[in-house]
Amino acid sequence: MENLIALLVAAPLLGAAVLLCGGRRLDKTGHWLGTLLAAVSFGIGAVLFADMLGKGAEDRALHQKLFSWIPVEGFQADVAFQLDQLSMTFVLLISGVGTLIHLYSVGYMEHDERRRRFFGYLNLFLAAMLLLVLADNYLLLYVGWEGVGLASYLLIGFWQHKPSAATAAKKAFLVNRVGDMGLSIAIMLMFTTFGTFAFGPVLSSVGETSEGTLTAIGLMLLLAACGKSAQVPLQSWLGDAMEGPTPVSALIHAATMVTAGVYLIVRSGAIFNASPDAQLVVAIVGAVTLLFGAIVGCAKDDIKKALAGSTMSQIGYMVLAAGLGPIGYAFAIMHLVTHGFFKAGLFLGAGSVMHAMNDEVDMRKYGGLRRYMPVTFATFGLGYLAIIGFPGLSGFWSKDKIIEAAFAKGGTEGWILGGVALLGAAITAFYMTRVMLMTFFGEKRWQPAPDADTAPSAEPAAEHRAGELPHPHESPKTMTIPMIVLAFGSVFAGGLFSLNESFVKWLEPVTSFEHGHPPIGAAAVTGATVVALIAGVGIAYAMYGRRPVPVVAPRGSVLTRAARRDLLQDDFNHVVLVRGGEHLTRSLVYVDHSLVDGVVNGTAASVGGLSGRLRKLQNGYARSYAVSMFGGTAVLIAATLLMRGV
Amino acid sequence: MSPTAVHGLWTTAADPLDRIPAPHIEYAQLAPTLIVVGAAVIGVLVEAFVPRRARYLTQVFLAFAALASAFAAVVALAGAGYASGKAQIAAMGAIAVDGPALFLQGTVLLASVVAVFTFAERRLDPAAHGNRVDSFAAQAASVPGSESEQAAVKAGFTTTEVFPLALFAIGGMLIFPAANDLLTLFVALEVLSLPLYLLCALARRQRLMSQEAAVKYFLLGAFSSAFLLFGIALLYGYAGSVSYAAIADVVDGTVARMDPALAATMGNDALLLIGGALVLMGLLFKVGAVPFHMWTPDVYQGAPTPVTGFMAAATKVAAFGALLRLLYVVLPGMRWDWRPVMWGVAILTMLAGAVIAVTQTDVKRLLAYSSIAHAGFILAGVIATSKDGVSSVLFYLGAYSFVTIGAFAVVTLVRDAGGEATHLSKWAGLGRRSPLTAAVFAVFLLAFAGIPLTSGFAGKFAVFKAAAEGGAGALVVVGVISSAIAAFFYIRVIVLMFFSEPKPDGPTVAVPSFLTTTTIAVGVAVTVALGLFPQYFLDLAGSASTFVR
Amino acid sequence: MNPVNYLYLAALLFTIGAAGVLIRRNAIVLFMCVELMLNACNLAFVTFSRMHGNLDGQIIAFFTMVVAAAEVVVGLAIIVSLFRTRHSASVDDASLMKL
Amino acid sequence: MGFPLLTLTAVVPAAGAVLTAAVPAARRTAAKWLALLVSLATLALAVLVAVRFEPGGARYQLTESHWWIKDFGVRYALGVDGIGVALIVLTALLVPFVIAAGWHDADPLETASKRWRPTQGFFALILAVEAMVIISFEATDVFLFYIFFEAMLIPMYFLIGGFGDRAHSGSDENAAAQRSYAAVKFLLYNLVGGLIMLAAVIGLYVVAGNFSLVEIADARAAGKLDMATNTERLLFLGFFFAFAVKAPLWPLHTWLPNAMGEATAPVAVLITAVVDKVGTFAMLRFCLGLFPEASKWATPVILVLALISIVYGALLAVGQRDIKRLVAYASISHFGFIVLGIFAMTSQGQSGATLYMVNHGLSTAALMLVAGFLISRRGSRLIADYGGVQKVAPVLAGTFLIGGLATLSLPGLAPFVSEFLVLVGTFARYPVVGIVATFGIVLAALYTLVLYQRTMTGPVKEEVSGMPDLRLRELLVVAPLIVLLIGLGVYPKPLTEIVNPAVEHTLSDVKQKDPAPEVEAAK
Repeated sequence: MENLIALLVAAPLLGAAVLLCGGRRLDKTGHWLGTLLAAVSFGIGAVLFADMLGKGAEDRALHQKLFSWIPVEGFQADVAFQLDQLSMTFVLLISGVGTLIHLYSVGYMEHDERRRRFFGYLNLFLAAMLLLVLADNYLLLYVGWEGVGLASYLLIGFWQHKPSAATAAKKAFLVNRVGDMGLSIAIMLMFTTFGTFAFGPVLSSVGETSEGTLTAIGLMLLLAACGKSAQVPLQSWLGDAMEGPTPVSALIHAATMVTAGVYLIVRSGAIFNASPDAQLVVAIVGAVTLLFGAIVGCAKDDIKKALAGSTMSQIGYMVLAAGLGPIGYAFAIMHLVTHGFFKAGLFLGAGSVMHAMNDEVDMRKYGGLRRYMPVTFATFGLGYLAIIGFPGLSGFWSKDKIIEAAFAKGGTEGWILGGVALLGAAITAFYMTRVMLMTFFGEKRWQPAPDADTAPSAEPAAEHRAGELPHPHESPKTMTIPMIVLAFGSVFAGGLFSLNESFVKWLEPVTSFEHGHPPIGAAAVTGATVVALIAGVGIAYAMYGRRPVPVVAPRGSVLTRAARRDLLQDDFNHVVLVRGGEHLTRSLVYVDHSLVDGVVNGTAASVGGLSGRLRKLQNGYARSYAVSMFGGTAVLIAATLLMRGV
Repeated sequence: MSPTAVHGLWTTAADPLDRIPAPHIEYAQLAPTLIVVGAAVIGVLVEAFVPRRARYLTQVFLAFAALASAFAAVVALAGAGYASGKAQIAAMGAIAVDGPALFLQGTVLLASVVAVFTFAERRLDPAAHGNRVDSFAAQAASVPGSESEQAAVKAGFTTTEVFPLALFAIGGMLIFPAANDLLTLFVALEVLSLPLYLLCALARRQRLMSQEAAVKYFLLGAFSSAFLLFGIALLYGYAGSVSYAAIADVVDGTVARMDPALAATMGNDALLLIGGALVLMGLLFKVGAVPFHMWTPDVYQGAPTPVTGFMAAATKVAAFGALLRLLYVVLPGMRWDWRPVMWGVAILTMLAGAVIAVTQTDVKRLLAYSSIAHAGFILAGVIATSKDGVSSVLFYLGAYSFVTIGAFAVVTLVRDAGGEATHLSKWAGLGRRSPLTAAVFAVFLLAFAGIPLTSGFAGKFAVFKAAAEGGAGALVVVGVISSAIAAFFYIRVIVLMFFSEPKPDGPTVAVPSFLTTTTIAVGVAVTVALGLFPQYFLDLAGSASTFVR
Repeated sequence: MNPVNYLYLAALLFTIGAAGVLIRRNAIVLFMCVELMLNACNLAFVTFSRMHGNLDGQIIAFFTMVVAAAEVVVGLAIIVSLFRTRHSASVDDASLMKL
Repeated sequence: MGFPLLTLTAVVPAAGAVLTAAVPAARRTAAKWLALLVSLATLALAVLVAVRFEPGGARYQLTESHWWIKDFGVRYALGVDGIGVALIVLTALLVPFVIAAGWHDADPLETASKRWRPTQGFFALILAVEAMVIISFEATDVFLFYIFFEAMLIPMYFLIGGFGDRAHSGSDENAAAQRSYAAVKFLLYNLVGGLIMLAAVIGLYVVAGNFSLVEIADARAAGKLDMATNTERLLFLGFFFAFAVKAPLWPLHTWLPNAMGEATAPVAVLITAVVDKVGTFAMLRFCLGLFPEASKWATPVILVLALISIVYGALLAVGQRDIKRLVAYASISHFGFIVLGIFAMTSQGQSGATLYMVNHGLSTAALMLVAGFLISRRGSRLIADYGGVQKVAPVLAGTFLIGGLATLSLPGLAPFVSEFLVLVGTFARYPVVGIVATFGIVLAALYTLVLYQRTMTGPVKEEVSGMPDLRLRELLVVAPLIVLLIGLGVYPKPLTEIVNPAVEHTLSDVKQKDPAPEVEAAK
């Protein structure tokens, strides 16, 4: 059985290789090949899952060692996989959602002449992501970690001819690199502390080292997680990442890659459990991001950016949960999965809308679309209900548990975290309702299509002539089917997982679990959540449902304006990092040229000058030569005599 | 033998005639010198009696034959063991026949052979009025630009006297390093200098500069030899003899028989020190050490290039030989007096030579300064005052002389309307025009620069190693620094030849006869051979590095 | 009379000669100064020879004269040819080559 | 003694150089093919060396030893350890690519005279460099090493100064001037370094009495040879200076950007991927091998210099406007990593450093050669003159990107392995240094991606609009390199197996043990 694990990664990897090296002859069939291999990966995953269910809870973990990777004295890095319940969950999510989005892209990218390459990149991403969750040691995980970074770089910048896309891609990679720094330092610390960085040995021998070391490792891991999962302070890249094609946003920047940070933290749970400080920091980062993302989400008029903000905020929930320790890990993963469903669904819906609206992304130019694209409306609506946590739908189950756990943390921090989570729920309800209303309700605010080049983020995938009003239509089957499937997931997954805590029990062997007891009782928390939900929806309806939405955004309050600019984080980066960096490099270039090099050239020049002066002595007059000889002799004699004298 | 007996020959002249003991001269051991000088005399006779047409060939053949047989004699002597075991002092103590002497004589002779080839080269200058000419004045006596000169040129005169003159000079050079008493030293010095003065004046082109060079060389040379002579006088006064051995004894204080008459002067070290310094100065002038070097650039530039090559190589060899013998045989007892002084001279020479050369614009002057820098390097070996020091210097001289002659031979090839185009700007892009010539010159330059796999490196390494072992580490460091500076201007020339675009009115490279070709070929061959496989020659130098006294 | 005085005289003459070389312009005069130096050396040789009571010095003096004569031959030849070309015997005029 | 395989490995290219140079002017193509074949033959021999080499065996294998210059105590002594083998193979491997990539770089202009044979010269010089580099990797005699360490400057100098980019922006005189400036700078820098080393070599002889690496090391180990502390330090500095110039290490690096900028891309690869490796290799073998104590004494300073090189090089790379100069500064940063790994004196660090030498060779070759192809198309080295290339030449862009990703040592590609080993090895003994060095990976990403973005992405510039994609010859040059980069990234084991024993020997020379982990984890 365990020999199948490698195939999970191999299948999409093969696809990537074939599609990228295959050349034009694959243009016709390439996308189907890619989709097929993704499906194969999912199939294998399903088989392994079935097999796993057949075993006892404790001996479900599978292990496969391929070969010894970097054998150096005292340093063993193997290419080896570990498939336990946690990895399994991810495998199914990644390959499942992945397959659906491949399918969706077949239709979505139909008109792009580089579709083959797009699918190659998607497969590459799947392979890297699966490697990430299947690795049995941190170094191999690091490989997958950077692999998904590469894939996301390639896909964000897929429309490279757009400077904005290229810049966004570069930004994403760089910010992630900062996170990767954290990961590599963490690995080095593990190596010097434990002499290895394989999950088993490291996590089992946590007890034998000082808490300080563990805190350091934990914080470095957190840094990595922040980079990958767009948590404050490394969140700035996610918004720009929406430059990529919408399926990419759905798969990578909503469902899977951005959740890798959560995986890392949960996977390293033992380390965090042993270091409360690090754990608290994790929770705080989660809480902060949760609000940050939500606020940003409220202000964006670009539908994808709004969803990106919400993604940020939802991952905030997961990180918060992961920061709560054993009482939260399971729920973090559970929310991760449900979020995978409904957020992917929402993004696909958004893509479908843009597809219909000449790639318009500004929600202020939508409106009243529910009649024109019923399927999209239905699936999007279900996703919406799920994310705001409408009782009974997936989001409700997972989010509510997280809020409970937050309160259950106990003490003032428990109250604060819980309160924040609750507030977040309200804001979520608000901005998602806003999106919903602006897109599907109200009157039409459609605008004639701009021509592809001038539009800031026009996706030239779809063909449309400039200057004409959009004529919305339902998307083709290849696009709607995945949306429907995901919609099912976003409706039922949560409930299914929560049936007598099946999901928690499933994960328990890996993450360990203990029941949290909120000071005010679970029922009260749930009630509070529902109230917050209703409040959020109500305010949104009052603002966008009752009165018409202006086509041009009003100036808005200071907070709004700041939120539109991602709360000024980019401006800060620009001033401090970019400008500062430019100045630094420019001055260094100067130093190198005039100082370091100047010394060298200066020496040469001075020798030349000395030479020029000395050569004047050679003035061509025989008698002056005689003088020098005479003087020389005198000195010679004097010196000799002196020597004897001394 | 005892100091006074050396010149017993003359002191007993007062006795009745029938009892004059004939001086005992070992003709066999002096054969090399005798052959060359004899050939020189014959050469003069040739000038007198052989018709003008036949002179050139006769002279060339004579010179070549003489040098070749002289070299053969040297080899024979060395083979007979005079270089090592049977080393002795010949000609009533006047001349030493030992390793260094024979090695240097051999080097001088070989260098002279190839140098004489360049003397005899007749294909470089365009044939004037149908008769080929060499690089020497048609008629030295005629005023430049005068009718008489034109007439001489028209008549196709050539100064074949250069060959006997060269032979005389070579004779002097053979004696110079072998001289075992100060008088012989002085005479040898003059014998080698006077012909050179004349040779300098005999350039066919740019005769003004040639004559100027001769005048400068002559006046300064005479000036220095006067100092040398005075030094000899003082040493004689100090020791009561001019024989090296005798002086050495007195210096060491191991004098065989204390002559009451000498007691007064022998105590007087001032005589010794001043005299020593003066003699030293005379020799340093010949090797072109700072601050006695200033004649070098001008003379090298003005003299006919073949002569320059000859001087730069052979004279240096001979002079350093004499210097070595003086320092190792006569003055070892006062090492602690002269070593510091020589340190200063060596450092000055290395640095000044390298630094001043950096801004030179004339190839011949450039090479002149580089020869000064090299004199400095050799001095570093001289200072080592060890067997290794001697052998390293011998090796260096051997290697250096061939590189030099080769380099100057290449200079004779690069010509334009005004004769040799010695200004560096004219060498621009030579590598594009005639890659072979440029490549050969580059090899010589790299050897000068001491790049590994050339003889220059082996020599430099030997010398520095000896110096370092002799406790002169500082000298090595200075030497290394100045080699770095020196490298700069050698590289400059290479850049000029290969990396800069050729000028439209650039010089042409004359196609030489086999003579110059041979010279250059030998130069390259020796340079590479000594660079790759120096072992044999190092052994040779090593086995020849003990002085007899 | 103490022979050492002759040495002082010799040294004096030598210095005069050297000084002459350094300060005079005319090549011939320069040359004569050199000869003066040589002869100063001769005087020194002879004196020392007298002091030491061996004849070497005196014989060396003869050698020196011969050498000096040879020098004259060569030197005059060169100087004359220079004079004929430049119509001046000033060594300072002969300074084409410098630097 | 046996069959002189090592000698042959060096003699073949040397002979090839002579033959190539002898090819008559008209038969230019023949010369090219001859050179290529010779380089391939050399590669075969190098592989044979690698095969015959037994990782478990003696420290130096396939040894040869004959007296060369007895008076100087100099032997013609050859022998390879794992590090040598790795680098010899790298050299022999890269040269064919260099030759193939430079196929047309030295075709003479119409204006040139008939006797001027640049093509023959170009390829002959490349082979000469190869021969000398290989010898210096094989030499176990300090003097022998020094000879070729110095001598290789000359052909290198002619390669830099004699052959520049055909279509260089700016006038020809200007280009020629800059080129010869770069060449002279290269030569003088290295010559000064070499001469200072010469002084040290002589000093070593005075102290040790011979030049045999093995004998000296044994004598030291047996305590027969004790250098005064100061002597050892002075000698060490003399050696290290030369190697630091060659490597190059900050602040002795300024010759590299000029040289790499002015030389043609293949020659630039030859400089940074092959010749410079001799410097780092020599640090490992001679500095540590001959002067262990002094090495340890100097370590703090050297580590700081290495750190400066890493950060400084990367920052300057970000600031460059010229593609080749950018790669040059990137290399300076990478050499910082190599030196760091060497002087961290842990087995991970030194194995990493050795791997780094190989991988950096491959990655720089890939990046620089593709850059060269790009430049040869547009005729400009300025980044600003490009844009949107990926649209018109996707394969070129793709290979360029892979080269770039290798340069920023993306996991899965070979450089990652070495870089991570160096970092871990450094961190194990000097945590702070390790952490600072880690910033290098962010900066690397910065300059690589900025370069890629500015040249390859964005709207297509009209100058590049007609640009042809990679030709077959060019693809054949790049593809194997990429395959190697991926292969060694996924499966570096063969390399590490050869290298590890050698590293252990070196560490035992300096008597250093790896710091043990804090807790012995339950395996």
